[in-house]
Amino acid sequence: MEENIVTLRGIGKAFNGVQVLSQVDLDFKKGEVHALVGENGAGKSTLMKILMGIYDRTQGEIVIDGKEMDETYSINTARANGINMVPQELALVPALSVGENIMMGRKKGNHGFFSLKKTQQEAIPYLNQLGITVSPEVRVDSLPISYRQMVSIAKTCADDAKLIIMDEPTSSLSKEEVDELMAVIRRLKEDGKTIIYISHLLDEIFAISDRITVLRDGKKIVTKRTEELTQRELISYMVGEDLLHTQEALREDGEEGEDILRSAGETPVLELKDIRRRGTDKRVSLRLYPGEIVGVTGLIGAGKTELIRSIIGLDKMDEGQIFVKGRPVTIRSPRDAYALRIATVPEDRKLEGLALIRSVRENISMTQKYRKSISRAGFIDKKKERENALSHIEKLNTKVADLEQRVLKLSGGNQQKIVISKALLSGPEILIMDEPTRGIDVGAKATIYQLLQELKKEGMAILYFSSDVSEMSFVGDRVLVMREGEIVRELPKKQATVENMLNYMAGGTSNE
Amino acid sequence: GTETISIGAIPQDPSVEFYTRMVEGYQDGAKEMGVELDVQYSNNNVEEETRLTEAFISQGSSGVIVNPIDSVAIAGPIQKAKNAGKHIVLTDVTPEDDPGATAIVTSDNYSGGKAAGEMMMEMLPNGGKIIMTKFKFSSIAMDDRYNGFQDAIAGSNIEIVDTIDVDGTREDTLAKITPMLSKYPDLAGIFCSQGDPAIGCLAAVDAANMSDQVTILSYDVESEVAEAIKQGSAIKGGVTQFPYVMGYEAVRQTVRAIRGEEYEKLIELPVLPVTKDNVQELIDDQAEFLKKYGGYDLAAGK
Amino acid sequence: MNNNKIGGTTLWQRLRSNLSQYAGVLAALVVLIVVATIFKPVFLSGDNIVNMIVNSTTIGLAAFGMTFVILTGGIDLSVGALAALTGVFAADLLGRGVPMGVVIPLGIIAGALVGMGVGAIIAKTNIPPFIVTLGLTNIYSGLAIAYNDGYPVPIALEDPFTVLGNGKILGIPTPILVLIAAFIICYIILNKTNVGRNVFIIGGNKEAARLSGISVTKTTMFSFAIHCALVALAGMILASRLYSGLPSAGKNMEMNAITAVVLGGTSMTGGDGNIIGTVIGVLLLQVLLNVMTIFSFPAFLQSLVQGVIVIVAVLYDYLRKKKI
Amino acid sequence: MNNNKIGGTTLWQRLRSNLSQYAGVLAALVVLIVVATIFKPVFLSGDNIVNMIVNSTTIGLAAFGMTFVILTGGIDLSVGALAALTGVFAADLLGRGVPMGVVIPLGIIAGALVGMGVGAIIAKTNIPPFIVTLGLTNIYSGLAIAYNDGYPVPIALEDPFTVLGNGKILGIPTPILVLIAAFIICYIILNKTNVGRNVFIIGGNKEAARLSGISVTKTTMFSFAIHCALVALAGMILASRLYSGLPSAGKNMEMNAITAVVLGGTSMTGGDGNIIGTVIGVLLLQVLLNVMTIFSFPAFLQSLVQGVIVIVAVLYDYLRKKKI
Ligand SMILES: Nc1ncnc2c1ncn2[C@@H]1O[C@H](COP(=O)(O)OP(=O)(O)OP(=O)(O)O)[C@@H](O)[C@H]1O
Ligand SMILES: Nc1ncnc2c1ncn2[C@@H]1O[C@H](COP(=O)(O)OP(=O)(O)OP(=O)(O)O)[C@@H](O)[C@H]1O
Ligand SMILES: [Mg+2]
Ligand SMILES: [Mg+2]
Repeated sequence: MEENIVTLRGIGKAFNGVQVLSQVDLDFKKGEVHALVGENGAGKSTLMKILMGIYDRTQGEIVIDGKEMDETYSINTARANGINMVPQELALVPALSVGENIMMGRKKGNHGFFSLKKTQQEAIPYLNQLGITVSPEVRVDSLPISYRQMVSIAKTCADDAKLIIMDEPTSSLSKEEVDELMAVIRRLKEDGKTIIYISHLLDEIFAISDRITVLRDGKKIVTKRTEELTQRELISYMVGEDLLHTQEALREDGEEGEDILRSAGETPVLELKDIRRRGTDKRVSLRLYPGEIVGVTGLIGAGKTELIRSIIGLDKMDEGQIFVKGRPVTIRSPRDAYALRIATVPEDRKLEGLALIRSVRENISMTQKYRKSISRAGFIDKKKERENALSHIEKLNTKVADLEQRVLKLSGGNQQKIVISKALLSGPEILIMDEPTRGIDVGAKATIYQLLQELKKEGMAILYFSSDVSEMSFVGDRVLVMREGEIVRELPKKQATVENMLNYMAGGTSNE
Repeated sequence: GTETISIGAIPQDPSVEFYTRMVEGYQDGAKEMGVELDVQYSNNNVEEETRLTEAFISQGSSGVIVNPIDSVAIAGPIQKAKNAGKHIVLTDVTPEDDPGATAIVTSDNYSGGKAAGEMMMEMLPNGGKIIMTKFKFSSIAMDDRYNGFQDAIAGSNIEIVDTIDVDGTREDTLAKITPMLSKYPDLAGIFCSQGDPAIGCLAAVDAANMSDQVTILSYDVESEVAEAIKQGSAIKGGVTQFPYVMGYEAVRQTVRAIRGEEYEKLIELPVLPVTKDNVQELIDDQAEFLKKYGGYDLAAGK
Repeated sequence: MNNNKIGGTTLWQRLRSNLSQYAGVLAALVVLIVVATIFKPVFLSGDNIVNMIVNSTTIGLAAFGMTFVILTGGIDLSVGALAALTGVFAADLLGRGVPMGVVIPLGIIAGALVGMGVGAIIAKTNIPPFIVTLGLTNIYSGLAIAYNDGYPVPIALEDPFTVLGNGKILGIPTPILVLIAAFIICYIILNKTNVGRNVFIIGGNKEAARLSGISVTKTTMFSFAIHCALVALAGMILASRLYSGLPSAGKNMEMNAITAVVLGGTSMTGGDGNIIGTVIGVLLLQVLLNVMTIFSFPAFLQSLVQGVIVIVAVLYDYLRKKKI
Repeated sequence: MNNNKIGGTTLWQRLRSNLSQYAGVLAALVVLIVVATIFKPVFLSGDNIVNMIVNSTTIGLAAFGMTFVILTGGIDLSVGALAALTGVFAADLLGRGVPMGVVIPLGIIAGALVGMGVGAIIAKTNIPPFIVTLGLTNIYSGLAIAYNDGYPVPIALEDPFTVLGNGKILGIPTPILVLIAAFIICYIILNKTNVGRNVFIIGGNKEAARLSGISVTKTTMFSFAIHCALVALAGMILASRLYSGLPSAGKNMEMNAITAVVLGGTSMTGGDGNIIGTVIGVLLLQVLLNVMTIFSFPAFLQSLVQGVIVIVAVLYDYLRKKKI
């Protein structure tokens, strides 16, 4: 009965010469829930896209039901072999009805004709199976995000899949919805289906999975039966010994300084007082002092990025007040933020940080504030521009061929260093970083951690947002935990352990 | 009293003077005949021609005057009018095989071309190389002009070394004549089969400093060409049609036909040579010019 | 129960939401008609109404086709030139004695094949469709002019082909019948067939389409094929109405078709809209042209109004989308 | 040190990389010139060369402006109509006795203001620029026709304004001087100034630009302002060359300008390209037109060749980008 439905052998994948997966061997058994865990950028989604036929593999073999798949393996081959996926990004058609979306991928035995009514009727069982009460007739774009996710899952169920890949399916679901999903997964499992379950929430993983595979930096670290693993072990597999050592070293450094207790008289360089983003009823307050790094963590979708957007004026605030160095300020746009010497390293470097087809030099000097500072009468001082770019490239140990190279060709870590250089050149006193180490390698991470310490010594105040709790445990001088748009807990450095943070992130209230 | 007659007119292009002049003729004609006139441009869009014809008919016009964009495609509007039992009168362009327009007021394009050829021979007594511009869309009317011109110069030592397709605008002509001036440094003349291209040629010739050497003759003498002739530019002369008279006559014949009076089925207005000597008279009054040099008296009411 | 589901709808609710979807255009249409009728009662005469519909045939066909193209997220600026080319082609065949029973299907098939080629280029290369079709405009025009040295190709007045544009069948003008037939076919394809749904799906989310095993290339090719086939048909009707294949025919056709589609509520970004909207858009545009003619708007004003209408229509589309 | 690999590149390296960037177009240009010269030696005569450059002035100015617009990721299909409108406007002012020293700057400023408006609409609403400008074409044309009831507005042959298009200064034709001046200004703006840099960045990634404190709206407005100012200047030169403000002037201008920009290697998706490429593109296009005329290509073939060129240019752009 323990037959392998899918076997992956020696899978490797390179993007533009950067190896993001190498030599991954993995098998999936009929009727199991197989969890895939690993840090951001470990290669989970990439591996699954290869299995799904969305990406071509660079190396390795895919064996399905004992049949080896050839070079022409594609989405359609995968689907024909009963493999299906709930993608991380929502793959629904907004202007069509829920029913149509669910039935979209179905093989159609109706001679090319289509009946809207019938299609919508046919979708009802799949909605019922998930226990969601959505009419199959409504347009998807009239649904809240969480319902769209459920529809996305129902769609896969409708596709007669033998193996369903769920890539972070719970990232936008509420607690009750998660419970419902778990029930659905159990039912699917009883039906003999195989589920590959990707999540950053370890509680979920332990609750639902039969076996767990850990990926780190594109390599498979281990596959074990769930009951053979503890949370602690799992985290160490995920994070790696090397990094754990670095972390311990850094933590010791930090402990020498003790928890810095701010005197009541000192003015924070940045203070948020009860700010409320338009469209929510959640308020956020925080203080940031010069020369400190405040970590902000929370699960995916906890509202970290949204908080940043409200600070730098991308989202409107309905209430509350921001103070910079004690003075009330109004920030309507990132430009205002830069003027107040607040710089941001955005979450998605490709979409929000870089102009990929422009050169390294131009990207480094992208901020308007910096370029104004090296311009005279609107003319850019090219010599200065080049010199400053070079010095920052050296400072962050960025590997580039030359300044005129397009950043498109750089690896993720080097791209991230350019985004950071860009922020630093604007001359900030406050630096906001959103997931700065997501999807970059260990070396680049270490460089960034080191840089943070230097900046801190120079007196810069840093707000460090990350959902990676292992790094949070040593990066922040104190850590704020966010959940559902609110800061639910402030942890001094010593209490900012992985377990503690995970506990508060997931909704726990008590300590230890 | 009698019911007021209303007629519709469909000229081609509001941004070409030939048609705006014709519209003046329509309007004056309508005033004289005491009828209501509605003018709608087809904007060079053949489909519009048909649509507007139908619209006029269904709105109760008793007759429609069209300046056809194309001598073949005009069959559409003519059929529509005939089917509705309305009169349709054409200006300027004669249909390919006449499907039954009430009347046609046009110019004699062949003899116009011929007159231009004769003028070219007069201006270039020693002959020489010339080029001719053609409209990029072909038609019988255009061919008549080219043929008339070519027949006139046949046997002389004037040689057409190139013909250039132009889209009828000054710009396109300017762009296309300019390289020709380099290609034929000894060029003696240009015959432009339309008025706007003549201005384009003038610009090209001026820019190349060849205005003393190249004689431009224009088929059609609109106000700017007339002005250029008057000022002694490289446009030494041309042959002119009489769009104002054409428009006037068209209304007159239409109204007569509607009233059941006698009317002319075909009026072929002469195309007359214009040079520096008489251009001022043309500028002053088209109808007078036509009467004096062409023996055609608009006021007499043919 | 339907009642406690999110967004459960009764027939009445659906009708209302459908009407409200077109509220803006329908209101504009009604106002135009009322004003026109009050000041010029002739507007509402049977003749005028029939004329208006007959006159919307070519724009209508092109707009139906354009609906497919815009739904996939594309655009086609070469409509007029392709219609002219097809007209010349058809007139030429007729002149050579090929019967209309062969010419018409041949023209439609040729259009479909051209469309498949265009669709393939656009889907495979990601070149902006408007620039591909801008280039194609020149190519089609060049070919149409070359066909008969720039001369129009006449069609004999007595050729049965002229019935296509000018005749009546059972008292109803043929173009109206063609228009209705085309509408029904397009409606069925878009709403009742799998491939039609794929058009919405690739326009709405190409990634999702790929994940569901829907070929973006094939669907784009299909949309352009339908579109160009309809444009070819429009070109032939035009030729029939003009008793000739004219290389310069079809002016402004693309502009009018796009305007009608956008007025009809189809989103320029693709994936959202429908053919009923396009019918309303075509009617509105046609009524507008007719009213401007009846009221003797000067040429410049007509051009201006059309330009403003296009911009207002897309602005309206933008604001509507923003609200969603 | 300059030798430092990462630091500045040497002049030679930069030149080489620049040349290789244009390898395709330059090769095409050289082949065209060689072939033309062999068969028609007149092609390489001083006269012909000067004439070619003079003739490329209007397309050249529009193409420079279009480079800004395309770099931001936009497009403008209303170039010809705006040029015509400006020409009519200028001719009218001259006719009223306003001296050219006032008319020319006024025309340019008016163009820039219009451009700011267009840029603002496009940046604020996200309506596809090609459709906004398609609508604007009608509006500009309508206004140009309305201006003088459709009549061209003549400019006296002896008006000093005609020097702008037909005169010479120090033996060099004025349009060439204007073209060179415009090139230098555009080159400096794009490559040396802050705001020019913003043009590239918003074309490369609007979101990143916004997050870096660059105003996408202002930069788009700036680009369209420069563009429309240049188009206005082109319109006045055109009017001066044609001795009149013509409501129907400027035909095909946008098409030619876009072709030149794309031939010059500027990417249709924005963010990548430069004005030197555009100069090469303008030259190539002009040489092509000139060669076709000298070889007496019939009209249809010229139209065909232009269409093919546009498609080849964008395909080439696509393949080049794929390689990157
Ligand atoms: N299309 C792509 N082109 C280039 N690099 C890519 C591409 N997709 C992913 N990568 C890189 O591959 C690596 C693995 O990414 P992947 O998305 O598989 O990670 P993941 O484990 O799913 O992370 P997360 O938990 O954040 O979803 C990352 O470094 C990422 O930057
Ligand atoms: N495109 C979207 N439309 C609507 N809601 C969204 C969208 N993207 C995210 N959300 C919702 O907004 C909330 C907060 O998202 P936000 O991006 O701020 O989270 P985050 O803590 O930064 O998480 P992440 O780790 O994914 O960046 C979540 O509930 C999420 O589901
Ligand atoms: Mg992932
Ligand atoms: Mg985030």
